Amino acid sequence: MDLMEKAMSSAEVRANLPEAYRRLSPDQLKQALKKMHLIRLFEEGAEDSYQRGLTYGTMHLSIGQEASAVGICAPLTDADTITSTHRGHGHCIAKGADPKKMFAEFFGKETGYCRGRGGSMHIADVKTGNLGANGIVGGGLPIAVGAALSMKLQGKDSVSICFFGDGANNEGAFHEALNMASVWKLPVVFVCENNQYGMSTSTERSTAVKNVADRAVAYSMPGVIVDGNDFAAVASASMAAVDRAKRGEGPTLIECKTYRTRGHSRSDRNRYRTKEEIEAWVQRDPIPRFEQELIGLGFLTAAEAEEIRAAAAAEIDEAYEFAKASPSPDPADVTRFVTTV
Amino acid sequence: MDLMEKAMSSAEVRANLPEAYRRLSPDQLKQALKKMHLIRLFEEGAEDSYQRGLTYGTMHLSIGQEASAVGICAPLTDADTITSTHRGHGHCIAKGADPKKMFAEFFGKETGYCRGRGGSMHIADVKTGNLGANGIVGGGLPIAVGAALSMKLQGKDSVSICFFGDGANNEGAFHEALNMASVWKLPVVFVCENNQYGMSTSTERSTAVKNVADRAVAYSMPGVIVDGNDFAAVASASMAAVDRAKRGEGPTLIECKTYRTRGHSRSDRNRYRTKEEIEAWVQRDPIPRFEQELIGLGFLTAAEAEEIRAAAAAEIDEAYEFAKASPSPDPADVTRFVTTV
Amino acid sequence: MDAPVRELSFAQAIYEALAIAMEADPRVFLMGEDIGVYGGAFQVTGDLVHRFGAERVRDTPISELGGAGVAVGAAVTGMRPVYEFQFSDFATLAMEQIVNQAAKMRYMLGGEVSVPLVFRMPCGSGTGAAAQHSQSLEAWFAHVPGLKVVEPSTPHDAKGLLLAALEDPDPVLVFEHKLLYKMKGPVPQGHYTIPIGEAATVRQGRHVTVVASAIMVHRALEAAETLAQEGIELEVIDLRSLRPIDSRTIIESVKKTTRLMSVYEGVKTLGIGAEISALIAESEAFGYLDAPIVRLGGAECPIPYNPELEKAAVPQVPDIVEAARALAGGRT
Amino acid sequence: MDAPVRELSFAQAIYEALAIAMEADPRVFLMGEDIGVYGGAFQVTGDLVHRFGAERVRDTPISELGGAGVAVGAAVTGMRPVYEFQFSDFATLAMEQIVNQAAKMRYMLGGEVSVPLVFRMPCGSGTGAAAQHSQSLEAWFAHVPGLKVVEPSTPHDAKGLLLAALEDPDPVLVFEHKLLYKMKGPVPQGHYTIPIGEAATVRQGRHVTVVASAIMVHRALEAAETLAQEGIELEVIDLRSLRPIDSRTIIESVKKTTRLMSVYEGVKTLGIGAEISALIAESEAFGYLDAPIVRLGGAECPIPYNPELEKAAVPQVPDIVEAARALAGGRT
Ligand SMILES: Cc1ncc(C[n+]2csc(CCOP(=O)(O)OP(=O)(O)O)c2C)c(N)n1
Ligand SMILES: Cc1ncc(C[n+]2csc(CCOP(=O)(O)OP(=O)(O)O)c2C)c(N)n1
Ligand SMILES: [Mg+2]
Ligand SMILES: [Mg+2]
Repeated sequence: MDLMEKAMSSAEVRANLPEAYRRLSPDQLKQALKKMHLIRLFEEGAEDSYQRGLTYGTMHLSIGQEASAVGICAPLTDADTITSTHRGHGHCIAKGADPKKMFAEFFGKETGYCRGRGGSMHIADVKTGNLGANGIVGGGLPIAVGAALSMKLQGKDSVSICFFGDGANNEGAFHEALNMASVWKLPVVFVCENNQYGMSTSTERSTAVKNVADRAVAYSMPGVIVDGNDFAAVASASMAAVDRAKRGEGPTLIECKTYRTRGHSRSDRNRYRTKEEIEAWVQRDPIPRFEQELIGLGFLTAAEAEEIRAAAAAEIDEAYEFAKASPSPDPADVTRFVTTV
Repeated sequence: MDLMEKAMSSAEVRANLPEAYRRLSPDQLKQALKKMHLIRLFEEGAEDSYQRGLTYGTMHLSIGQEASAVGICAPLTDADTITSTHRGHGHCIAKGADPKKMFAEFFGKETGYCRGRGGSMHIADVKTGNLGANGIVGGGLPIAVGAALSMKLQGKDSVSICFFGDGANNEGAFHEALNMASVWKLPVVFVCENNQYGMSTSTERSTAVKNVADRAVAYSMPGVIVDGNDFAAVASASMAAVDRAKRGEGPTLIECKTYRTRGHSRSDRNRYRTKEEIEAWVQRDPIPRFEQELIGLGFLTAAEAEEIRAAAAAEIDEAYEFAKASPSPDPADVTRFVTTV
Repeated sequence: MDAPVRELSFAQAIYEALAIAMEADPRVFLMGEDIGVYGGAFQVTGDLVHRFGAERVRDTPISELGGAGVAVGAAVTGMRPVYEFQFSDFATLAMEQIVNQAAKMRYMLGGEVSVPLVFRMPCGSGTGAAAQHSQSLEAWFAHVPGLKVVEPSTPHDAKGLLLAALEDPDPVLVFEHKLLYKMKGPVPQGHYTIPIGEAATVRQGRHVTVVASAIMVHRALEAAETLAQEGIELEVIDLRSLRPIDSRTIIESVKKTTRLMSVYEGVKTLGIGAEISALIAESEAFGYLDAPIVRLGGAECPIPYNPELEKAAVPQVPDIVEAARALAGGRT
Repeated sequence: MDAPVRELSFAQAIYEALAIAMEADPRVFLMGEDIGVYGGAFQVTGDLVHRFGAERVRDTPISELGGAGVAVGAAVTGMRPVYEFQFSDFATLAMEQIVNQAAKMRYMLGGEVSVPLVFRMPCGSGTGAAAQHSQSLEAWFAHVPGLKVVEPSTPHDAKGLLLAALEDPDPVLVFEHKLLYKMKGPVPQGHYTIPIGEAATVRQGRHVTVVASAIMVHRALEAAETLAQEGIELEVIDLRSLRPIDSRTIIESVKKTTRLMSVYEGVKTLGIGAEISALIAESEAFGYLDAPIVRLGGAECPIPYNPELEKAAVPQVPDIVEAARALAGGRT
């Protein structure tokens, strides 16, 4: 095959690739892969720190869901906002947060994103447009609509992204938020990370439709289902929805089908699902899958992949050490930051 | 046309009639007509009493919506329950309430359904299965689901009917209630009386779908649209939904398209709609329409129609006088009935 | 304040505050049910939709939880929303967003955001609207750190407190007693504010300190007139802010009068008067007290429909006269 | 009570009460998020789903407003539902149904119905769950006529109060402090109840009356031990019921000790201690008081995540010791 042929066929391949591969530069794709590693390693570190008694309270790990967080955030800038959930570490890193300040927050330190007041369930990074994790299931839904209304009223060319879980889709807040967003044609993208369970309750036992996206018709908006473990599929769906929002055509509901391979939280005994089910999903791990795909498509060499992983690991180690060495807040300051004045 | 022919053609006509006309006896149809008159006259009396200073507070008239209330309740017995709305006089009479005790409640008298504590917005008649009007838009939705769950747990062969308005369909309670009812396949019928406005806000400006019934798919239940000013159409839809519920197949969402020809409440200046629109709907008054249809189908003579109307008027007059003459509660009893023990 | 003063109704005073803020600050916008062409359930927003357009005077679907949450989202992203609850009773649907999100967001985020929004809360009984449209739930919100709560009693204060709320960086709830909407009073033209957290002594007196807010201020003043004829001088304090409470003004008054009584419409148990009693009982004023601290609060029942019952459920002028007279205990 | 007494945890005591009621009364059934196979977020319902089936131990979707409303509808039509809020913080989503419907329905209907339901409300801080999972909002509910509110401090009382709630014809909220779930204590076998509305004097003392509930009872008792060594004798009253409050027991105690202090985890302002202060300050016990009434309540902030801050936000044993010592004022 001569050079001419090679160029042609690769152009052909490209043309058939998901939009994300056509719109993101190789560098951006590598960054995305790195973020997925950072999320995974951050959460493994979080688990580990818990075992070592460095932190207490609860935590919700998104291990297995990294492609959804990073894919959705791929087309965003700091001017775009996200609202996140109790399972928010991934969204936070995907949106551009610094693992140092995340670990510090996780450890309740003064150097953390919330100065140790918020913890895992409230990490936010306002500068990168992350309005925060949320301890209330569905709590972020109307807030995201408010951010979108704000953008519209201010004439900004930005979008508001709202992450929520399958369990949250049965909250009244979901209904009210999607209805208002549609009636007002606001630039918001609703992203349901359907990991099949709300705590122990399967969508089948909690939700009267098969797919959460099936509910989009009730709000006259597109409902899109994607493989949430496939970075390119997620990123492409996000691009389409963000474009639509920016064109002023209103909201989209994206459902990412995925799975959390860890328990709901620390206290979960996994009584509601089988080992086989978990194992089957571990096999569909989005990170090696994305890595292999990038190598296969020639965006990445195996050596580069190894470098990216190592860089992520180093960053997480450093973040962990930074957080450990950071000072705690002064208990005398307990009533600081309640009000502004 | 000889007798033979006449019988045949009338059998044919019958076979093509809406189910309600085939299932309800002439007597039941006359009762239904009378109830529609009672509702209309009750509410005209209520308006009048307000002008005469016999009552205060607010009131919400359902004038123009009588076919929906009476049609839905046509297949029900006292063992079936309803939850109603702020616009509940019609449902109350349709379910079998005594206008005497209704007027007494309306006037705040000790002889009223709620001993004068509730007023227009809280009239209930537990004996006939009416769990009450509700001052909170959407407040009755989950309560109706609870009644249906109760029936199921008790192994009763009854249904729970839930009236609500188009405005209520944007409350979170709507979403949560319909979802639970469907997941648990409960014997409940959701009846949206779509009178086109929630106070001043048209469904177009408040609701992201064209028809409220379009939302039924989000709960995997049938969504049925009927002409809410057509008694037989409403009653037939109710029969089908009640049958389905009793067969254990779960809930139905019925949308009755109708109109309130009076303002939302006393303070309404009708700034949000035109005189022409109101006038057009006054022309579609469900009461003469039903009366004419009954006469046309031979269920009723013109003379009988007049008798029914007169009987209803006499009953309302008597109720009004009863209420006027009834005693008020003793203010010393203000904290009675707060708790049972 | 040298601006011309006119007589305006309480509702007009609120309208004026909203209009001034919207003129001055493009970030201010209004949301709520039927606040547009309908003009608001109590005709407070009136023609604002015609002056500022439907984008800034935004009719919402009947979705109180969502509406409150939209306000939170808009507030943390550069706007200054005002959300009108049609009746404050319906805030029961939005407690999640008000209390878990709006009130706590700044704290949970370690001070990285402010949440500048206003919730307008028509409250109180007296209109025959019964149990679900007549509540006085101020005490709930005054219990929540991160919120500020004001409750004006006059058109003058309604405008000044609302303008203060509209400029405050934190979430402020403005309780508006429905029976006051039509009450008239002098209101200066133009911009002025009443500081959040400052009570006003609206009548000086020697014998009994009466602490009240909203409609109860007027009833207390009427009672004071009556008792003055008997030589009993009430000192009436209008709280104006329920969170933070101006304890200093109450303490100083009690040191002078040695007798304290609170009058409030909310249910007596754990209503705002509980806090008044408690903060004086723990303060330096305790030693000055010559008599038990009296609370005249709402009856322990929902608000009934029948007008006589309804009156019996909340303090009326004769109740205040009687309680204050008993408290004064013959001292004149 | 002659039934055999075992050591059970607070969670096991609740479990036992539920099981006894479900055995005895087919109308009793449970609803809530993850109360079935998961056994409840705090493992309180445990294996009840296996004993009574998924119809009577019903996992709900994550729909707190709807869930509470379903309970109301079931209660007025012949059942006795128990709805578990996974955390009482989430009741903010259901205030409409709890307060406008459950609490008022009997009154609004002129006594024609009763609403026999139980809401289980895991509450309190100390688990590192931060601002939206650690609140103590009891005072809100204690402000609402039509509701009953209990808050046990021991496994024994948890079982007895819950059984009383399960047999009560009215809506009862049972606040369960999360830090107590694993605490063990003696619990009689079989059926017994603790009357709603009765406090318990859990330690006799001469110098200061300390009123507390839930976890604060234990902290107060610990403080009492410490102070006893200094000759200061605290009388500790466990409120057990927050609505209705047993004012008689507190009044009698204060008449004896002449000094009063309340200790509570909810935010100080308008927390339950405000009511304690207010009702003593207005009572016949007022004249017996030798010192201001002290409130030791939660700090005026949301509950922070960091464990040291979290401790600083609610009264701890040393705080009680210090405040009680100061209040005793050298009297021994
Ligand atoms: C309003 C509310 N209800 C219940 C909870 C307790 N809770 C926390 S996460 C969770 C499950 C949420 O499921 P889903 O939305 O699918 O998100 P996932 O945990 O699967 O990511 C529950 C019930 C909560 N935090 N907030
Ligand atoms: C939760 C709640 N929000 C707002 C209101 C005020 N309100 C009473 S009726 C009404 C309109 C209801 O519209 P719809 O459901 O269509 O019923 P309709 O009045 O048309 O019969 C509104 C906004 C209320 N009572 N309850
Ligand atoms: Mg999930
Ligand atoms: Mg309507």
